[in-house]
Amino acid sequence: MIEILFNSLLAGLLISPALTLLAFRSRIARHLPATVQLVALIAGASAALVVLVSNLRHTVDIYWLSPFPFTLAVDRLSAFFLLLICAVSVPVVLYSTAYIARHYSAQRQRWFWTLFPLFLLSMVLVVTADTAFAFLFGWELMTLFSAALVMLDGCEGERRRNLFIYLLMMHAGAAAVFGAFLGFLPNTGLLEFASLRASAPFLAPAMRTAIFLLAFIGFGTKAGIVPLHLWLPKAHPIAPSPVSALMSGIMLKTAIYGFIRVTFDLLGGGPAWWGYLALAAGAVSALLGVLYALSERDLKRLLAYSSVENIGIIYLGLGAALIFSAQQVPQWAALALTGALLHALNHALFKTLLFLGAGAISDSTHTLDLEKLGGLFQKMRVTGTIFLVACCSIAGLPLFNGFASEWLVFRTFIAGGDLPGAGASIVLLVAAGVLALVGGLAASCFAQLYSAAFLGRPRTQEAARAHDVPKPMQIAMALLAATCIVIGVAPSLAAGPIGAIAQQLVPGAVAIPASDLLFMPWVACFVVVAAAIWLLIPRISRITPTWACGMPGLNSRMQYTATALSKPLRKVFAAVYRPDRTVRTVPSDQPFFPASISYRSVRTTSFERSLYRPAVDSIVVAAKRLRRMQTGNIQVYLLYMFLALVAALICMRFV
Amino acid sequence: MDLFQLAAAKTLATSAVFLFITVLMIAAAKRTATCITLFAAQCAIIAAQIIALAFLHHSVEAFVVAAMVLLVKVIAIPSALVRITRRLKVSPTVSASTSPGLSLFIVAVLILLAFIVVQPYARAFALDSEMLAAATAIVLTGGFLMVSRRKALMQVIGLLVLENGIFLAALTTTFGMPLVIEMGIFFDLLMCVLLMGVFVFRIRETFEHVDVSRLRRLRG
Amino acid sequence: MILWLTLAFPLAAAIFLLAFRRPGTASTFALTLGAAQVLLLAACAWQIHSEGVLQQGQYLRADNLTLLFLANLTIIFAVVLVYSVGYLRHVPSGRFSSPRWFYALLFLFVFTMLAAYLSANLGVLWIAIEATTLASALLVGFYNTKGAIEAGWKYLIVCTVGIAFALFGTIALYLAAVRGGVPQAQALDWTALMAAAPGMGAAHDLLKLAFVFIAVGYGTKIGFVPMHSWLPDAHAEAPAPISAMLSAVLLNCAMYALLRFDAITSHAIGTTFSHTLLIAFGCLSLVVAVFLMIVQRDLKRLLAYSSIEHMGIVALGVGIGGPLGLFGALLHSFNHSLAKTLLFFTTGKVRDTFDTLRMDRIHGMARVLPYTSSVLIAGGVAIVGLPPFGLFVSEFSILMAAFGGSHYIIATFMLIAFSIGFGALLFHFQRMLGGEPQLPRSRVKLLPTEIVGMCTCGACLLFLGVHIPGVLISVLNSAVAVLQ
Amino acid sequence: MSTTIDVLQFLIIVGIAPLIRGVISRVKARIQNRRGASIFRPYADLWKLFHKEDLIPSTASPFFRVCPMILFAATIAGAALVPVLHASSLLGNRGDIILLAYLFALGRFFLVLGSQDGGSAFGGMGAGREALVSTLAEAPLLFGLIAVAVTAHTTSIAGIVGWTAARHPLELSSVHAFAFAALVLVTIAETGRVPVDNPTTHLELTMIHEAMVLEYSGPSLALIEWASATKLSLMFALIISLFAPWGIVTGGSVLGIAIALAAYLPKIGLLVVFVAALESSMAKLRMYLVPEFLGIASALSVLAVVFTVFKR
Repeated sequence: MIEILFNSLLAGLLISPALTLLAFRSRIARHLPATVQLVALIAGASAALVVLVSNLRHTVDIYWLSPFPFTLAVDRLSAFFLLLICAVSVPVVLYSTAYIARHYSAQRQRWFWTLFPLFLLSMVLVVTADTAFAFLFGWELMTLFSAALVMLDGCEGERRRNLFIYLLMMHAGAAAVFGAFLGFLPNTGLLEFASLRASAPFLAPAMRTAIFLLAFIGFGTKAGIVPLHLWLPKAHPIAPSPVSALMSGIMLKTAIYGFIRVTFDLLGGGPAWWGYLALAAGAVSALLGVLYALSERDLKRLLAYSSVENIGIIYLGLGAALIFSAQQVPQWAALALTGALLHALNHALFKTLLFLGAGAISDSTHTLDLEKLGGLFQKMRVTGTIFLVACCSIAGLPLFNGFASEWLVFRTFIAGGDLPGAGASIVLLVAAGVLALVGGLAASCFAQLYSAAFLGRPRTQEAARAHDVPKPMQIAMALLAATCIVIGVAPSLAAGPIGAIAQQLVPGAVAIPASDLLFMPWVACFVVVAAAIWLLIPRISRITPTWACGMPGLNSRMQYTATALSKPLRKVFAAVYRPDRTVRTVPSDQPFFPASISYRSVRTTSFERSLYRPAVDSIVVAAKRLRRMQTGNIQVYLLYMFLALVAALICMRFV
Repeated sequence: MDLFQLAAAKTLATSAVFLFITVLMIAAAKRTATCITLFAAQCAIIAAQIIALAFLHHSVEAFVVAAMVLLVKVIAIPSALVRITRRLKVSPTVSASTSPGLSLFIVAVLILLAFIVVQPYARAFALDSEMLAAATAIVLTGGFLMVSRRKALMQVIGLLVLENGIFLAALTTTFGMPLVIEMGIFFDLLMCVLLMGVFVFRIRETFEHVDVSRLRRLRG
Repeated sequence: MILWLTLAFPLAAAIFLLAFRRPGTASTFALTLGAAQVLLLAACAWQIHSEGVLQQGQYLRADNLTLLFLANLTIIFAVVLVYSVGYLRHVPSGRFSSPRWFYALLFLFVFTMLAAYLSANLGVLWIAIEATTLASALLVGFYNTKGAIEAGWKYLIVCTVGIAFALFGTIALYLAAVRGGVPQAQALDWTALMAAAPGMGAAHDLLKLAFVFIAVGYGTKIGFVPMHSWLPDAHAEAPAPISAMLSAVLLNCAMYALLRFDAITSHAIGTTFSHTLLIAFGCLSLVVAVFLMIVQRDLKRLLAYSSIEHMGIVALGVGIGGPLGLFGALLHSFNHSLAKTLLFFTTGKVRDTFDTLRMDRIHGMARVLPYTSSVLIAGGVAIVGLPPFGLFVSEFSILMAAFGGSHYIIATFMLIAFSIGFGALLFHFQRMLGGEPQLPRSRVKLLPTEIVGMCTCGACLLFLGVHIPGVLISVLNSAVAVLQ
Repeated sequence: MSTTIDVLQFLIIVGIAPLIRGVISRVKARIQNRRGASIFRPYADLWKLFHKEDLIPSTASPFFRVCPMILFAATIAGAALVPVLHASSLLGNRGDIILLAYLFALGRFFLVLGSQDGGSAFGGMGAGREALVSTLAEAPLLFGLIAVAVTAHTTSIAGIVGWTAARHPLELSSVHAFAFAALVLVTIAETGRVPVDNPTTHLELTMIHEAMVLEYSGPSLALIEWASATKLSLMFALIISLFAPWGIVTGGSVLGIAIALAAYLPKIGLLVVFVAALESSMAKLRMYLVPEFLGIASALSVLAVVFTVFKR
């Protein structure tokens, strides 16, 4: 049963590129690839569900084909992420059927439908890989295919630079991941996860540390933890919306999967400082991510920064889990892990939804600049409502799914107060404060986003002419929104099975007290009933012009913009932003009677300025020096040869 | 026969000195033609050495090798080089980057270095240390010529000198390699010189000079 | 007999081809002869594979290691020959620069490399390798431009000096063998040397000396830093198919020679010394090459430095040693030649269209030359060692060997260098591919011959990335066994 | 019986909310030597507003009218979490201290959205400022609650109340003192009282909450006003039950309930007088001094949390 389902997932994703190339010319068969993908994804999701429920392990071995051991296995952890990938991709594929056809030429559509299933397949490979080779194979392919999909929108100028940064950072990150997996080798020599796991207890402590750090850096780069997040706000916004949705919603989660797989499963946990490191990374990412998001006016870049924030929250949970398991408190470790995994699921749901929503906005208004939107709710009722659900979810409001996972993470932090060590307690409790601040900021950020885009008056002609998107796109988004609400109202539906995974990963963990979440339905009923009562009371209402202090001619330029809305908060956190401001007055010799004043505020993040630039510059400087050695004079070349010979002869004495 | 043997032994004993002299003179030479002559002389000394060895060891192969040295290195290559110099119609000097005095000094130092370097090997393998040093010194001088002489032809000569040194080393240490190999090496050498001649002409045609240090279009 | 035939055939073909002045006829005959040569090589390879070792006379011998490199030579030669037919249409003729000379020299070049592969004698090997320089120097200078002549000259001088060092090393080894009791007639026969090597340990210092000279000498030809200086010049100035031959076959040929010597030295005095030297050269080549790749301006020079990088990787694989390291190194040299050939093939089209290879003057290539660009991208992805191409597998196994042997520092070095090299290639490629094109979309379609050449390489790379056929694995394993 | 008390205490919080407002303004009037309006005036106001028509700005979406309902619902759901008469509550459960803070966030989120829908500058002005205050208040609020929760080893408000009620007043440590101070400051900020906000002002330079609700009228405004009154009442109830719960019933007798109610009202009275006195004696802070005000609250709450670790 699982076998058939899982194999049909693989087969479906493998043949649909071929189908695209073959069948795309015909009008009827054009939808065949998407259909095949949908069927395959549903099959994959069901396979994952079956594994999650039954806890049967399913393996597919294709060593006969590949040069190194290549096994795919679905255990509970893999199944969870497989479910995440398949289930979230279903609406994305559905959405794409309408979206891609509306936006791209036939050739680009073919390109999309060829690469898209391959991208999905690479992610499936990553989460189901059971050998280091298979994992790394999938890992590199994932980067490659995502980059190829990003190029769908063309790659000129700034976009090209962003793509370059993306690929470069991913490659460097992959190098660290390579190191993490191959670091096991001296002890085992085999690549299967089972033997890596078995060899882990015999690793030298230094090696364990090295593996952990490499995994932390490698997966952290993919996940986008600060300061390795540089690529994230650059790469996500330039992709077509369905692709950004997948990249932000799912691809980042594969990094979480990798980190959990290596740290919890293969290494089997470690000293408490691993947890502190993850916790610190999570806290910094969450805080800086949301602060940067708050100051963005480009919708997709804002969402990308918010991904940094949410990844930060997941890392907070993972860090707490590591600390608890190092302190021998397995049940809380399991709860923290449950929180992290649940947040991964939730983030996948609402972030995908938000990016699809952003796609819908750009579809109807052709812009993603928050300063150019406004009043869209009037024109796009369905999308507007769905987008509201997504905003509420990501803001972590009760009754929506974001709350459930943040709530779990909070609970574990508070439980940290009972730990024996004062240090651990304080750190965890402070992390709770950080999470609270982040929650507050995220709520503000998304309230601001939603009101700037959907409420008030349209700020431009484009926004005024907006219209709702086609049905398939609406249905796709509605599916995701419904899932967000279901998990928000009844979190134990998701938290229960996830708890079982966490229990497997943390040795010694007993029953998870996540059943506390059962009271959420009551709260939901209470709130809904309390709000709905007022609908029954008859009211007289009248439409009047907005109050303008008695003056006529209120127009859209008098509204607060997204930038203006966040100004008070940005002023308080000015130290984080440090923008480069330039004010230009024309003509410059008459500062008080200008013809025009232009104001520009560019924000280069301090990481870019003080971490990445110097590193890249020093490499380039070294390269230029080396280049100067290559003088072009053959006599100098001959001299180098003689010197090399002499050096080798001298060294000969010592080796 | 004894007289021959004696002459042979005498040749072997003294040839190293002559080789050092040629080396020093090449370093000091100002004209390309002188260098070619000195190279031929060097090869002739080596040929004499081989003949001497052939007498000592009664080896027919060695006579063949000696004949080839005479044919290829003493006659064919130098005359080809001379012809090339004439046809190139460029200034006859070597255009050295170092003055003759300095060159002489450097080569002297190299000879000293060669003596020091070969001592342990000579002792370990019971070899004629003077000869070995001569070979090494010739190799080093060849290298020095290639690095310090800017004229394309001088690089060819430097290379030939260097190769001579290696050949001499082979001769001293192992009494030569198998004949087939030696013949192959000679053939290669001849071809190499011919090809370099072709290239020297092309450089002359294309750049209108033969100064290799000015060939610096390709760098970085 | 087949070895003699295989070896003699290209020589005869070279001479035969010189008789045809008309380009069309020369091409036709070259293709025909090339096909015959490939068939002959295939037959030869088959026989080697079935018999294990093939010895003919005192000087010719082939075993599984030879087979691997022969296979490499055959594939690359075949695609290069096919590609050349289309490529040579535009070449202005001059002395030595007409199609007949091109083909004749190409066959001669192949002859010399075949001689190197098939020789049983280290002396003959030396002669053959020196001859490769001579045969290819004229090809490097084929265009007769200032750059081509300069490159040809540098190539000739630097490689000849290097090879002279190798001769010195060979002599030293010969001395050690003779002193170690090997009869003079066999003291350069490398099977005899392998057998006698354990007894040569007494001449410890001499063997080390020999290996230093060999490594520097053949290393010059392989392109190890700091003896690499000829390589970018020659690769950049040679015609595209010749660059491919140089990078994909010649470097491997020199590497083959070094492998033979390394095996003997390792047998005699243990692996420590020779492998340390190889690792040192490998690391140096890797690091310097990736750094220099960042600041290149010419596409072919960039590719040439990438060849240096990959030869460094191969050297590291050999230096790390062990079955896995050697396996990876051999596989890597094979894969690298395919990928590099693919990339060099694209440069022909680029130069045709843009009239330059200066990367800062090429913009919008993706729009001007969509198909060539996709080949360039595929080749780029392959050459940086990303799946699903073969280099991923070979780099993976070298890395595995490095980690498995606890060579953490080397492994770290490699990983960092890979990232920098990736960045450098990506940086240049994206600048070339993107941007506003100054030219309209090229109406010139890819020629069938070019398509065949590129597709063969690409398909092989892809295939090797996903699956290594059993035959190849067994050949690789026996090649590794030969060296161990 | 227990559920009845739960419902009763919920109704008390929501029901006396306008009364608390009325009393505060009465006390303030007295302090300022005025007679002041009746303490039941807020009920009359609500009654009046519920019977007026709802004016909807022409730019607003249907969403405009939903927002006050959700704000109100979220706020009273918060009220259902706080014990007044006994150590239990209607919706109480483990972890509800977090739920409480997030329910406030839910209400605020929708209020902010509603305020923007009118398309005037006032809504945005208020929303931006409200975002500043509430975001910075969120951490001290949760920190204060967490400090008490960690001391009591439980994360449910009712549990904390039970734990505290079982202890002698003098047993309470510095943790409670710091947490109390922090929560009072947070209450002032969250409910928009002087010195953070002035509920009676309509000056655009200073107003926060009033700017947000400027477009609302009639029943919608009534809901918003009631919700904000409930929030104040809720916070008072929370402070009382966390730091001075003594007097609550343990059994279920009617007499006990009466006693508990009798104990509750003076405590509320005290807080009311305190707030009134504070509002009369202080001027409103400049907008950018508000973060400093909340900074003090944060510092106090962090101290409270740190002390929980060292006090055990």
